[in-house]
Amino acid sequence: MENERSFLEYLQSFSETRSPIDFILIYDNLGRFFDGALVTLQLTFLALLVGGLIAVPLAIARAYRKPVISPAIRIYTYVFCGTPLLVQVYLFYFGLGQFKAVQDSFLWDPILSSPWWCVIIAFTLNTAAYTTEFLRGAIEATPHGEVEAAKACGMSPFTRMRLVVLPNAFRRALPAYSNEVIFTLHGSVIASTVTLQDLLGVGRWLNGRYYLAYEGFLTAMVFYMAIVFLITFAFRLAEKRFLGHLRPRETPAPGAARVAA
Amino acid sequence: DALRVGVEGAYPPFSQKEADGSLSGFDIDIALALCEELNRECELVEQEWDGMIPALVAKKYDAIVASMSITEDRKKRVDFSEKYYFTPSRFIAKEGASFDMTPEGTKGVKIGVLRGTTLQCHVEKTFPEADLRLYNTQEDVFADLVTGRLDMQLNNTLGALDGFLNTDQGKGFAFYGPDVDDAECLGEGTGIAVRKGDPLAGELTAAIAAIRADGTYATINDKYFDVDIYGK
Amino acid sequence: MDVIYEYRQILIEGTFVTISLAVLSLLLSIVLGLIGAFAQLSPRRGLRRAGNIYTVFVRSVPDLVLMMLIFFGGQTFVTQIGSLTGLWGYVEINQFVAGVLTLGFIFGAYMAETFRGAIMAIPRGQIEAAMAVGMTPSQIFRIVTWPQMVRFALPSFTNNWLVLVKSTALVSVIGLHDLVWNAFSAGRSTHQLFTFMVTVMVIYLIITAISDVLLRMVDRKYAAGVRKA
Amino acid sequence: MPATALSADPNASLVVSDLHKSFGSVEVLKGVSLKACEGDVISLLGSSGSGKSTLLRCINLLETPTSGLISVHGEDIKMTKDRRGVSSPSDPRQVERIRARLAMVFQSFNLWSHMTVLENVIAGPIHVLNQPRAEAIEHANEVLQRVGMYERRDYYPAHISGGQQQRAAIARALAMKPEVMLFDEPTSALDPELVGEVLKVIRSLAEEGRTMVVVTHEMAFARDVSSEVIFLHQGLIEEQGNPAQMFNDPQSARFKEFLSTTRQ
Amino acid sequence: MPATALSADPNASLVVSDLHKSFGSVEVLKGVSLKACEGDVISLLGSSGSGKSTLLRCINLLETPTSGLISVHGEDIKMTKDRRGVSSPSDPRQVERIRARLAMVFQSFNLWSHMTVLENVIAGPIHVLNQPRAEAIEHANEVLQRVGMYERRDYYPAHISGGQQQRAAIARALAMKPEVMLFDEPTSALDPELVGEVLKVIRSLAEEGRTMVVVTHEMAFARDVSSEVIFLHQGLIEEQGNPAQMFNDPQSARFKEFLSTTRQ
Ligand SMILES: Nc1ncnc2c1ncn2[C@@H]1O[C@H](COP(=O)(O)OP(=O)(O)OP(=O)(O)O)[C@@H](O)[C@H]1O
Ligand SMILES: Nc1ncnc2c1ncn2[C@@H]1O[C@H](COP(=O)(O)OP(=O)(O)OP(=O)(O)O)[C@@H](O)[C@H]1O
Ligand SMILES: [Mg+2]
Ligand SMILES: [Mg+2]
Repeated sequence: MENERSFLEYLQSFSETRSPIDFILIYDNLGRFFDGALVTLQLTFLALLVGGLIAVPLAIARAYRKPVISPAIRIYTYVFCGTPLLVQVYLFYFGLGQFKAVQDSFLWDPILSSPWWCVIIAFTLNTAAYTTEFLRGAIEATPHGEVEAAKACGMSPFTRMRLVVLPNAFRRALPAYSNEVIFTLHGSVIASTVTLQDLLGVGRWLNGRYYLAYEGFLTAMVFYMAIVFLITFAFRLAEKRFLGHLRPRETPAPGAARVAA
Repeated sequence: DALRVGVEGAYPPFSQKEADGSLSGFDIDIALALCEELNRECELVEQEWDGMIPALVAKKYDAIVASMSITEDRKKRVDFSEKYYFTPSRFIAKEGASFDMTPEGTKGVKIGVLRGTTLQCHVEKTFPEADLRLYNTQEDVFADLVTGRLDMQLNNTLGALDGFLNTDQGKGFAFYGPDVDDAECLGEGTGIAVRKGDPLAGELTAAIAAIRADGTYATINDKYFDVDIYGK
Repeated sequence: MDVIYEYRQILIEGTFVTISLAVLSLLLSIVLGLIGAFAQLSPRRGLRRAGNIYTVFVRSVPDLVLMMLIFFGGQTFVTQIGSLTGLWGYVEINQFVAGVLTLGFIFGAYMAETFRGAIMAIPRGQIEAAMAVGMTPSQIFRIVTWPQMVRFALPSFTNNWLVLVKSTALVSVIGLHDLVWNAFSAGRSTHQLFTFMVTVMVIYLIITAISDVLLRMVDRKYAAGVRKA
Repeated sequence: MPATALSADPNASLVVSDLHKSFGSVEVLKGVSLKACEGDVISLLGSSGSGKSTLLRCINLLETPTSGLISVHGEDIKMTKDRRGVSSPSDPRQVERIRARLAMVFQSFNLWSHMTVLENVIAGPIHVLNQPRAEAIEHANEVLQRVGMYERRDYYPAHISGGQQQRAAIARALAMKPEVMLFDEPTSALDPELVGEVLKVIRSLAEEGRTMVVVTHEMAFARDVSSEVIFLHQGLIEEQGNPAQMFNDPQSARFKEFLSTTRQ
Repeated sequence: MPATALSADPNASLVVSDLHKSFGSVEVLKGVSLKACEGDVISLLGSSGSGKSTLLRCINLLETPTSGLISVHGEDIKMTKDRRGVSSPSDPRQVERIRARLAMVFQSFNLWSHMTVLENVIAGPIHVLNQPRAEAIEHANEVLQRVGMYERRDYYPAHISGGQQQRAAIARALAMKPEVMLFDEPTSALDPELVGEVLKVIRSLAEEGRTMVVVTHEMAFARDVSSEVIFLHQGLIEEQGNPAQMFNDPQSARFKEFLSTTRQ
């Protein structure tokens, strides 16, 4: 017993003074990192969910070139895709607070006064803009003949959209969407600049609290890597499940494998 | 050779940037006076508060004169000279506001402090249930206090007076509660940090005593404050 | 609007910092991207693995985290190595240089993916034809690989560049005085943050619009020989 | 034979009367009339660009005719003209209903690529005819068996051969229990080997008395299977009649020429 | 005929001796020797997978032979083996020099798609032979005229037909003034009409006494044009000799069989 304790003490002092990384300190604060990861995941996936829902009708309007609406949407996507997310977050968090009218409005108290809501709004609008654009591309790329076949068997426009166009587009957009998910995760770190304790926020907190140079960032980094790994894995499963029809045909005809030029 | 001193530059009136880009403030003047006392040239190095201690450890400079409180946590990373001033810290809130300053009573109360300060330590320890928000600069803390995103903020009384309460922005706000008493977190006053084992700590302690004795300290003090901030 | 005019000097300076940061990082990322792409395509297992680790690593860590790690930790790390080996004492890393290095490092990985895809899109036979007339490897790269690679890489390259330009905003969090930092501090002191943030957005949109036009010109130049659908 | 207006005949499965279609200033169909009664198999011949596909696409309103009347089983498709003289169907619901009764088999199959063969076949019955799923599947299985695609019903279109895709497309059309089937060059995208496969299926459909309009370049098929042959030339019906008679004794110079070029 | 080692003959344009090539554990060439003197036209026949392409690709070192000797105009290509027995050319400069003297015309043309026909033709002379640009263009024009591609010299490969692309590829090879030209099935990617065009060009090259090794499936061409025919089977030379004699009186059973299948 005695021995064990002194070993722990030794470990602690080693971690604090000799080791380049204070791993005991990190271990003690792991709980906070898990809380931070939860905030990060919440922000990322809520933004993706709502942004995705917004993006679908916008993408349809864009793809079918609805007059007035489509150019208006384009302006929206152009602005949000063309400017840094950080500035968008600042605009919502610090910028809107500049106006007395905003502070007095009914939106202020539950929503705009909270960093969480400001960040969610900015993230959602941002990912909705990106998703709109690549979903539009996928919708436009739906083979024309498949749409005609749907018309020919008497499907209504709504059924065509639901049964043929969108499933087709979603599947083709899946690989691009995996990038969007990862980039939204990357973008979520900006939450820490407006006081939210997301993963990076916790990393910065740890460094600030114990006057460290990199322990907090390194730990956050490991968490991010794990999350990205899980996302990539999930998408690989999804592609296997949904993109079966895009896999090349397996016809290993004997002698067909000609390697030479 | 020159003594490289790490300073901050965004903490009026202790250190601030003039319009022409030069640095001024109590900390800056003290640093210059100490260099003179030590007979060494002074080289001021600006650094964001976040990375102050890591940069010292990384030898970006040899000493920190940036209103850094002497605390046990920090002593694990660096050595300190004796204090060169001590001022208490107090909460600020809307005039007339009232809070129950107990761990349970502050549950969910939004308190803002500068990230990586002794104040962060104090709030976390004393009011663990409070909604603590960490900022990169003190100015953002004040700004969010004004918009109502924060219920209260905690910082050094002198800094709060000059940087906020005595300005237009601070109208309608006032100190709340007494001086914060927490030696464990807030420390024994403000010292000069040097790398662990650096004999410079002792030299600086001697130099502080010397400028206190020869009146240089008093001159600088009176330039910025009405009271003697050295404390007891 | 008057405020913007009043503070035009620092906005212009910030824009200059942003643009030079972006352009220098871009150059570095192109170099790293080419090295990364060729490493991944190399017949040597070790090189391939190193190239893979580089791209996978960068892709899985948010840029701001890497930046903070390199900005705050990098200095300490370099110094620790110095004192460990006794080779150097303190080495000052200029903040701007650190910004360029970090952004270049991050986008080098994305460029590597872009270039790798572009190189793989070049029919193998074209390279063999070049070998068959006796071109040296460097000639093959210059005369056959590069011009075609540029064409295949351009769409994805354009995208990387636009993302890179936007990522420069992150250096303001680290305290580099770029457009966002300058505008933010001006906005703070005038209590006109909204106005300044909108201005920043407009400036970024102008930068992206101009690069759009330039890159379209490059595209036209390299599109020679492509059958228009 | 000049285009004559046919009055809507309640016994006819499909009546087209004086159909015109222009693309911009080019008139592609210049007044085409035809009538198919139950069990008729009409072969539509004609050189490339003569308007065969356009006619078929007009019949189920994938193209909007410029003028003329189309009626399916006695129901006229209602059309309106807007101020600029552009006509369009006046009732989208009716169009959808009529399309559900006419099945089209495309030259390039146009199977829905993200659905398996079975899903392709049941989509229409479930979502257009509102059949219960179980019933739709049961019927689909029958139909698939019929075209010899039952074993492949869980494959994606990209994973089966061209002839199999074409047969799946026919199954998809059949599953709608259509009154009239329209085929647009059902074999021209296939290699010779697969052509036989697909023609066999169509032939068996003909034998069981299904009404069909088939655009084809296979003279043997037109001659042996169809009850009537229509030769289209430059947007007009140049010759029309009983296949045996037309092939043995072509009347118009154009059709003679057409036969001579295809009959190498 | 067994593989015999031929000593390097200074008069021979190309000597291959006892060439072996394995991919992994599969030995594709099992000891092939051949010799081409100036003006020889060797036709290389063999069924698919017999190693014809591999032989050609070994000759100009697009594949590295496992063992064996290749020499061009008396110059042996130097090879080394590393510790694991993998051989590789020891002098990259030499390889480049030799390749410049051997021109290869690929089955799939492999024209550089970002260059016009003319640019394709002059790239080698300028960058490898270090000819001045003006001279290279002048010579290129002659060569292009020769293959009937002069009018198309400013077109990009994507904008000309297959036969024209193949002729451009021949022009590109010719412009290098090669001592030996290697053709890998120069006509198999072309439709019958274009085959004639391209064979005409190769025939004219043969008539002017150019040394060539041609992999081909065109028996008529092999018989009429070549001075020697080599029949490759499973990585070995099964039969070899004068074309007239070989076609009229094939010796080996394999070659007889091969002839019977191709001579329908
Ligand atoms: N959407 C369109 N816009 C303009 N012109 C068209 C359009 N569709 C068809 N055409 C023209 O109408 C004419 C008839 O076309 P159609 O496809 O009906 O010919 P077809 O008889 O089916 O020929 P094929 O045997 O080659 O399929 C052609 O000249 C064609 O160019
Ligand atoms: N890079 C390679 N890796 C593995 N095997 C190969 C490679 N290249 C060729 N082969 C094998 O070597 C054998 C000979 O190939 P080669 O291309 O030389 O045949 P060929 O005589 O040119 O046939 P064809 O008339 O079909 O072009 C084949 O079995 C082929 O699969
Ligand atoms: Mg047609
Ligand atoms: Mg071959």
